[in-house]
Amino acid sequence: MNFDFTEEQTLLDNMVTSFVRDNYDWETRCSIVKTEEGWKHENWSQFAELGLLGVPFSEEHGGLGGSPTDLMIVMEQFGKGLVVEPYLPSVILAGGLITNLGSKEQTNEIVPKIISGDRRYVFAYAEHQSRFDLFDVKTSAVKDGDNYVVNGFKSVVFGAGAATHVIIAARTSGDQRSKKGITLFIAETGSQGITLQNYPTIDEYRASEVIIENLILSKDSILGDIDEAYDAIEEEIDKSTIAACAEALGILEVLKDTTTDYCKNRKQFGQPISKNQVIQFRLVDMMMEYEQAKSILYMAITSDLSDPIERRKAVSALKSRMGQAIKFVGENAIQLHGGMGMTEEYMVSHYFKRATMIGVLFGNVDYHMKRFIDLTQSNIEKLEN
Amino acid sequence: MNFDFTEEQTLLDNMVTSFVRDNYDWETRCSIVKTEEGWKHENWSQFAELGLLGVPFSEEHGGLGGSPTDLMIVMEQFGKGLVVEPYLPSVILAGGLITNLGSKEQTNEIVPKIISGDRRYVFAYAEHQSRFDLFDVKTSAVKDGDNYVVNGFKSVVFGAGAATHVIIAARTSGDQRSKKGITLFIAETGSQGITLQNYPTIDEYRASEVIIENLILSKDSILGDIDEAYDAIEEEIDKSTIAACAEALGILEVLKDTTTDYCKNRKQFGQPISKNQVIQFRLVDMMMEYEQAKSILYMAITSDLSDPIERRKAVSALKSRMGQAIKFVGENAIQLHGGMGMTEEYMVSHYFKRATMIGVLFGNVDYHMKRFIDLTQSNIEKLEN
Amino acid sequence: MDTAFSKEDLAFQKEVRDFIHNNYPQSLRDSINAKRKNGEDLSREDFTDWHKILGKHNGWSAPSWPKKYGGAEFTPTQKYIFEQECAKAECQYVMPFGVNMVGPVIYTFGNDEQKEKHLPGILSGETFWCQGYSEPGSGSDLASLKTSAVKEGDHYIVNGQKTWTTAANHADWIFCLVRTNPDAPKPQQGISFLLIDMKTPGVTVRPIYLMDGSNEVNETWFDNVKVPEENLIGEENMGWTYAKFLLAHERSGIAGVARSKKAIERIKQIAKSEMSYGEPLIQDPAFQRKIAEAELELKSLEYTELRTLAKDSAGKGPGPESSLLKIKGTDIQQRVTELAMEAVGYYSNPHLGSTLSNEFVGPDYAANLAGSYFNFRKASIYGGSNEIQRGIISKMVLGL
Amino acid sequence: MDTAFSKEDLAFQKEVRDFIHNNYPQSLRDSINAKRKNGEDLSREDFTDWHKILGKHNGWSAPSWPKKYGGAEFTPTQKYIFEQECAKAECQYVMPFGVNMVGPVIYTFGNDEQKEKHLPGILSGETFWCQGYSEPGSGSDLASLKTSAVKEGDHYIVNGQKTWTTAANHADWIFCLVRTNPDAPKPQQGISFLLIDMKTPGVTVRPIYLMDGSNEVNETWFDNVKVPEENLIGEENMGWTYAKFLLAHERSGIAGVARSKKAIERIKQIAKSEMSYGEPLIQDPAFQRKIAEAELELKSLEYTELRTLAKDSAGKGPGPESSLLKIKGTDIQQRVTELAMEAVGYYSNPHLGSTLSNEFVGPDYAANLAGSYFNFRKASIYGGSNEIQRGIISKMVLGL
Repeated sequence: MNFDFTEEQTLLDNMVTSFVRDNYDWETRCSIVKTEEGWKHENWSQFAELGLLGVPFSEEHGGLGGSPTDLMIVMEQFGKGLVVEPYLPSVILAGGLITNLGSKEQTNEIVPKIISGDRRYVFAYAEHQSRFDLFDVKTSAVKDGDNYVVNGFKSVVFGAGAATHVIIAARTSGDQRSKKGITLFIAETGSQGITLQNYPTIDEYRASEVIIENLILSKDSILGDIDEAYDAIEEEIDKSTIAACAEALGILEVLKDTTTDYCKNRKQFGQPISKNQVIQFRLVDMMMEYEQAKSILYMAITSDLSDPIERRKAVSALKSRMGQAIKFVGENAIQLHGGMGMTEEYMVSHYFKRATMIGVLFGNVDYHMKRFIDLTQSNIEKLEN
Repeated sequence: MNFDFTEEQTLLDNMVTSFVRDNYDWETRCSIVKTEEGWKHENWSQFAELGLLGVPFSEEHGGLGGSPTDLMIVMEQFGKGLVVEPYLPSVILAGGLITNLGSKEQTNEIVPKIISGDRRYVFAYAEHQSRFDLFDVKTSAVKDGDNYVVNGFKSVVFGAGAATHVIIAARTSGDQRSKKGITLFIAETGSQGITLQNYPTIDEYRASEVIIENLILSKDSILGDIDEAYDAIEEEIDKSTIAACAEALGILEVLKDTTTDYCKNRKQFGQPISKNQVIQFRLVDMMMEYEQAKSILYMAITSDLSDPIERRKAVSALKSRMGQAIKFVGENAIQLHGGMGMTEEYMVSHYFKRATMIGVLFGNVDYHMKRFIDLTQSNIEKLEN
Repeated sequence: MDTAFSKEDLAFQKEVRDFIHNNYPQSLRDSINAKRKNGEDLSREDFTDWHKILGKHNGWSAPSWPKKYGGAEFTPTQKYIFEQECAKAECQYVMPFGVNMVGPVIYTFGNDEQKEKHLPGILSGETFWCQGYSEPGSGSDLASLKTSAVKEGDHYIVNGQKTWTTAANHADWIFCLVRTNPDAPKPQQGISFLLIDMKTPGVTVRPIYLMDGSNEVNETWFDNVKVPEENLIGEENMGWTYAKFLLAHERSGIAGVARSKKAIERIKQIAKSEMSYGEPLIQDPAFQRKIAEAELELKSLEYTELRTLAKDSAGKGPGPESSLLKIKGTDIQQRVTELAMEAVGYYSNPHLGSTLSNEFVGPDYAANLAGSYFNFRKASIYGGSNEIQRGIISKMVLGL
Repeated sequence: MDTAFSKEDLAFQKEVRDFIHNNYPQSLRDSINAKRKNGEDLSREDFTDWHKILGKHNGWSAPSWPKKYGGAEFTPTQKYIFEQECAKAECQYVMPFGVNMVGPVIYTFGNDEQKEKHLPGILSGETFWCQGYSEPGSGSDLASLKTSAVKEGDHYIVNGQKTWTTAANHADWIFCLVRTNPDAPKPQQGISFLLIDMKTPGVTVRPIYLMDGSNEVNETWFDNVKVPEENLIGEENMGWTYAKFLLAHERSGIAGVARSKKAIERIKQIAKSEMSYGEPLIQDPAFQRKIAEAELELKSLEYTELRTLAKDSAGKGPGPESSLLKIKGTDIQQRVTELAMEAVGYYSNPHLGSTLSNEFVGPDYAANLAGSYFNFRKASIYGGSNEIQRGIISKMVLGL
C-alpha cells in the first residue's frame, strides 16, 4: 500500500509545476482572461511540446498512456495556477470519449491531431432541462437518407469557443430521459447549422451556448454505436469529474495556505489576527477539510475504475465530499481575508470563484449525494462490508 | 404588538417558580426519580391545591381557562426544575383530548376529577410501526353487540404507570394508515385486558408498554364520534408539542446559564476557560440558539392555533427548530463541562438527557421538517407572502 | 402576548401598500432589472429616485427621524410594517448613509447651522452621502485609523486614505472619522467627526471592484483637503462617542428579514421552473430541506426582531441584540444567495456583467445569481465582521 | 499509488479472519450482548477473555510490540488488516492501558527487571492495567497534577487523587504520573512515572457513574501508599517525557474507522426494520442523506488513516496527524451513535439498565442506543479534548 508517485509521475509533476511557475504568474494569467478569446494559443502549443496534450492517450497514437493519477497530477497543478486553457473539456473529456468510442479510423485520424494541438474537441451534453442527468437529451438527430439532421440546444459548453470540433449528444431513439437511444456526432464548430454564443463565465473561463438548427451530418460523423453512447458518456464524465476534483484540490491547497499566511501577517488590535484562537481553529478546520478532500480524491484514484459500480460510487463519493470542502475552505478563506478577500484585485477571490464553479461542474453536492445513496442504500442486501 | 405576560400570567409564573424553588431542589428531585413509582403524590396534591391541574380547563369546570401562554409558563418552569410528575401527558395531552371530544356528561364527570387530582388520564397513541404518524393505528376495536373488543399494543406511553385511566386510539374502520376510522376509548388502567409494562426512561421519567388483549368496553367509554377522532388527536398532540417545547426552552436556559457560569469558574492553564476565545464564541452561539428557539416558541404561541393549517405549520416549524437548538445547546453544554458534564452526579447531564428526549417526543426534527415542507412547499401557488 | 396588528397598524399597512403601488416608478423597476440582467452597477438615479419620492411624502424617507426635523417618526411597529411592505414590493432600498447614519448624528450632536444646512438634503434625497470610516490596515480595528486633520486657522487640513467607501463614486458629501490628536493616550481618544464636501480639491475617488465585477466600494484619498471648521460635528476629539452612538442607533431592519423572505419566495419560484431528476426542483427533498431550514431560521429571526422591537416600544431601551440580528441576518442572506445559485445549476456560470459580453443566455431568473452569492460574502465581513459581533456579545451580554 | 493488498497481505487477512472465526468464543459474544440489552457493565472477564486468547497466539494481543518482547510486530498494513477484521467480526477490543500504553513505556524506558516482571502479564492478559493521569481540577491541563510521591528510604509515599480512571475497578496495576519535585521551575518538570500495585494498602477506588448509568470510570485515591522505588520508570522527574512518548506512540486505530463502518452497517439494518411514513426508514431521503454523509466522512478518514500508515511504512515517521484522526474519528463515532438513536424513534426512551427495571421492551436492536449516544459524548472530551487537539494542530502543523 503506498500513495507515492512513480519516478515518471514525479517528473510530470515537476514539469507542470515549472510550467505554471514560469509561464503562468498571476499577472500573465490575469492578462489572458481579459483577452477576447480568454485563453492563449502559445500555451496550448507549449502543452503540445511538453507532451501534456498526450497524457491520457495511448502510446500507439503518440500519447503517454497516462493513468488517472497522471491526469490528477496535471490538473492539481493547473488548479494551483488557475490555468484557464480548456484542457479538461477538450483533452480529458472529449479526448476520453474519442478514445472510448472511436473506431480505429477515427482514433487514428483524430488523436494525433489532439496531441499535436491542431484540433480541440469539446463535448456538448447539458441541456437546460437536463440539469445533471446525462441521459436527459432532447436534441434530436433524425435519419434522412445517409445523413442525419440534428436540431437542439446545448447549454454551457465549456471551451467550445476554443474548439475546432464539437461532439454532440443527440437522441436517435427513445424518450427524452431514456438511457438508450443517445448517439454522439462529431461536427466542426464552424459547420452550417451550428451557432455558438460565446461568453465568459463568472470564474473567468469560457463557455458557449450551442444552438443546432438543421445541422446535416453524414453517418461517418457518428462516434460509437447508434443509440448506445450512454455508458461511455457516463464513464468519461465520471473520469473528468475526478480530474475536476484534482483541480479543485490544487485550488483548496492555495486557499488554505494563502489564508494561513495572510492571518499570520495581517495585524489587528496590535497583533497578527492568527493569535485569535477562533481564527486558529478555523484554519485548523480548513486544513482538516483539505486533508479529508485529498484523501477522498486518493480513494477515487486508487479505486477500480474499470468496474462501473465501483467507479460510480467512488466518483459520487468524491464529488459530493469535495463540494463540501470547497464550500468550507472557500468561504472561510474569503471571511478570514476580510475586505481584501472580496476584491477582484486580490487573487484569493479568483480561486474561490473557480472552486465554487467546479462544485457545480458535472453535478453538485446534492446530485452526487443522491447518486451515491442510490448506489449504496437502495439495495442494501448486496452491500459488501 | 407585545410579548409581555398579563398580570395573572406573572402571578402564575411566580407561583410555579416558587413551587420549583421550594419543593423541587436538586436533591429532592433526585430522590423522587429513584423511587419505585418515579413521581411524588404529594406534589400532585400540591399542583391541585395551587390550581395548576386546572390551568387548561374551562372555568365552568373549575379550571383557570388558561391559554397556550399559560401552559407555556407552567412548562417552562417545570423544565427549569426537571419536574418529573406527568403533567404534560395527563393534564395537557389527555386533558386536552377530553375537553376537545368529551360529551357534556363526560367532561362534567371527568374534568373536575382531573383538576382535583383524583384521576390522571394518559393517551396511548404510538405503536411500533407508526413512528410519529398519528393515523397509523393497528390496534383494533371490534363491535360486539353493545360493546367493543379492543386488541393491540401501544408503545412508550408516558405517565401510564401513574394513571388511573388510559385513552386508547383504536381502529374501528379503514386501513392501518387511514385518517378516518380511528376512535378513542377510555378505560381504567386496571381493567381486565390491559397489561402495563412500566419502566423508567433514559431521562428518568416513566413510561409503559400497554398491551391490550380482548379488552371489553361499552359504548359509553367512547370519547367523541366513532371513526372521527383523528383531527382532535392531531390538534391535541400539536398543542402538547408546544407545551413540550416550552419545557425544552426552560431546560435550554438552564443549560446555557449553567455552562456559562461553569466556564467562568473552571480554571485550566492558570485562567478561567471562559478566557479562551473559542469557548466565548461557543457560548455566544449557544445563547443565540436559545434566543432563536425562544423566538420560534413565541411565534407558535402567538399564531392562530384555531386555524388547522396555521397550527400545523407553526407547530412543525417550532418543533424542528427547537430540535436543532436542543442538539446544539445540549451537546455543547456537555462538551464545555468536560468530564464533569459526563457524570450522573452533576446535574447538567440530566438536563441534556431530558432535552434530547423531548427532541424525540411527538416527532423529531426530520418528521416535523417534512411536515412543514409538505405544508409550505407542495402547493406553492397558495403561499401567502 | 399578542402579535396581531392593531386597527391603526392595519390601516397604516394599507396606506403604505397603496402608496407604493401608486407611486413606485415602473421606470425604476425596469432600469434596475435591466442592470441586474446585464450585470451593470446601479446609477445614482437608481439609488435616489425612490428616496426622492418618499422624501416628499410625510418624511417617509426618514422613518426614525423626529417630526420636527421632517422625519416620519414611525413607531417601531410602523417601521416594521413599512420595511415589510417595501420589501414585498421589491422597492429599491434607501441608502442608509444619510438617513440612518449621519442624519441622526447631526440632529443629535450638531449645531443649528449644521441641522439647517444638511438635514433637508438628506431627507429629500438631493444630497448623496457616504461614510469614511475604514482605512487600509484598520479593518475591524477601527480605532487604529490614521487619516489626520490638522487645524490651520479656521480650517482643518485633512490627509489620508479611506477605503471600502460604499458609493463614494456617487456621493456629494462624506462623513469621516479623522485623527485630530495623534498624541492622545488611547487610540479611541483624539478622533473627530468631520463632514467633507466631496467636491473639495484634493479628494480623489478610485473604484474597487469586488469579485463579482461590481463597483460598490471605493478608495477615497485626501490630499491636503481644506475643510472649514464649521464642518466639525460636536466637540473636537469626541468623534468616537458619536461613532458609537451611530452604531447603536439604527438597528431596525439590520436583520433584513423582509428582504430575505422575498428572496426565498423567489427561489421557490425558480425551483418550480428548474428541473431536477426530470421533475421540478421544488420536489427534490434535499433542496426542499435547505429551503425549509432557511425559512425556519428566518422565522425565528423575525420573532427575535419583533421581540426587540417590542422592547423598544415599551421604552425598555435597546440591548446588544443588534449583534445577534446582524449575525443571523447576514447568515441567512448568504444562505439564500447560495440556494438561488444552486437552483439554476449550470446557468450559474455565465458572467453577463463582463466587459467582454453582455449577450443574455439562460433563463432570465438565472442572471447574476452566482455574482450575488459571491458579492454577499461581504455581509459577514462588513459593518463589523461577524467575529467582531460575537466578541461584542461575549463581552456585553455574557460578561466573558 | 496503490491501495491493493499484496499477496502476503491477503494471506494474512485470511489468516486473521480464520483465526477469529475459529477462536472467538461464542460465550463472550453472548455475555456482551446480554449485558448490552440489560444495560449492565462488562465484567473483567468480558474485557480479558479475547485478550488472553490472542496472547497465546504469536503475540497477537500486542500487534505493535517487537517480537523480542513477545509481540506480533505487525507491519502497519498488517495492523490495519487486523483491526479491520476484528471490527468486522465485532470482537471485543483489547484494553489499551497495558498493551498500547504502559507496555511500550516499559520496554522503551524500563530496566530489565521491570520488563521481565511486567511485560508477560500485559501480553497474556493476566494483569489488568489502568492509567492514573487525570486529577480533579487538572482536566486538559495535565501538567498541573498534584498527586505527590515523596521518597522515604527505598519507597515513595504517594498521596493524592486520580480521576476518570477507566476500569480501575478491575485493575491490578495502575501507571501514574506523580509529582516528585514540587519546586521545579515548570509544572512539566518534577513529574515521575510510577507503577503502583492496586492492592497496596491506601489505594481506594470509588465508582463514577456516567450519565447513561454505566460505571466505566472511577476515582482512585492514594492515602500514604508505599510504592517500592523499583517501580519508578526511567529517571525521577522525567515522567513528562515518557507521557509524551506514550501519547505519540499509538495512533493506529485511534480513528476507530473499522468500528464506525460496522456501526453504520448496523444502522442500515435497523433502518430496514424501522418504519417511517409507512415505509422502511432506509427509504426516507432525510435519513438516507445523514447516513451517506457519515459514510463519506468515514471513507475520507479511512484514506487519511491509510495515508498516515503508508507514511509510517515508508519510515517517514509520524506527524501530528493523530490529532486529526482523533477529532474526525470521534466526530463520526458521535454522529453514528446519534443516528442509531434517531433510527428507533420512541424506542430510544426505555432505560433498560436502570436498577428499577430490566424488563426488556421494544426491539432487540433498540436496546441502549440512547445510552450509547449519551455515553459517546465522552469521545470528544477524553484523550485530550477535541479543543486541545485543535490547539495541537494549530501549533505543531500550522505554526500559529
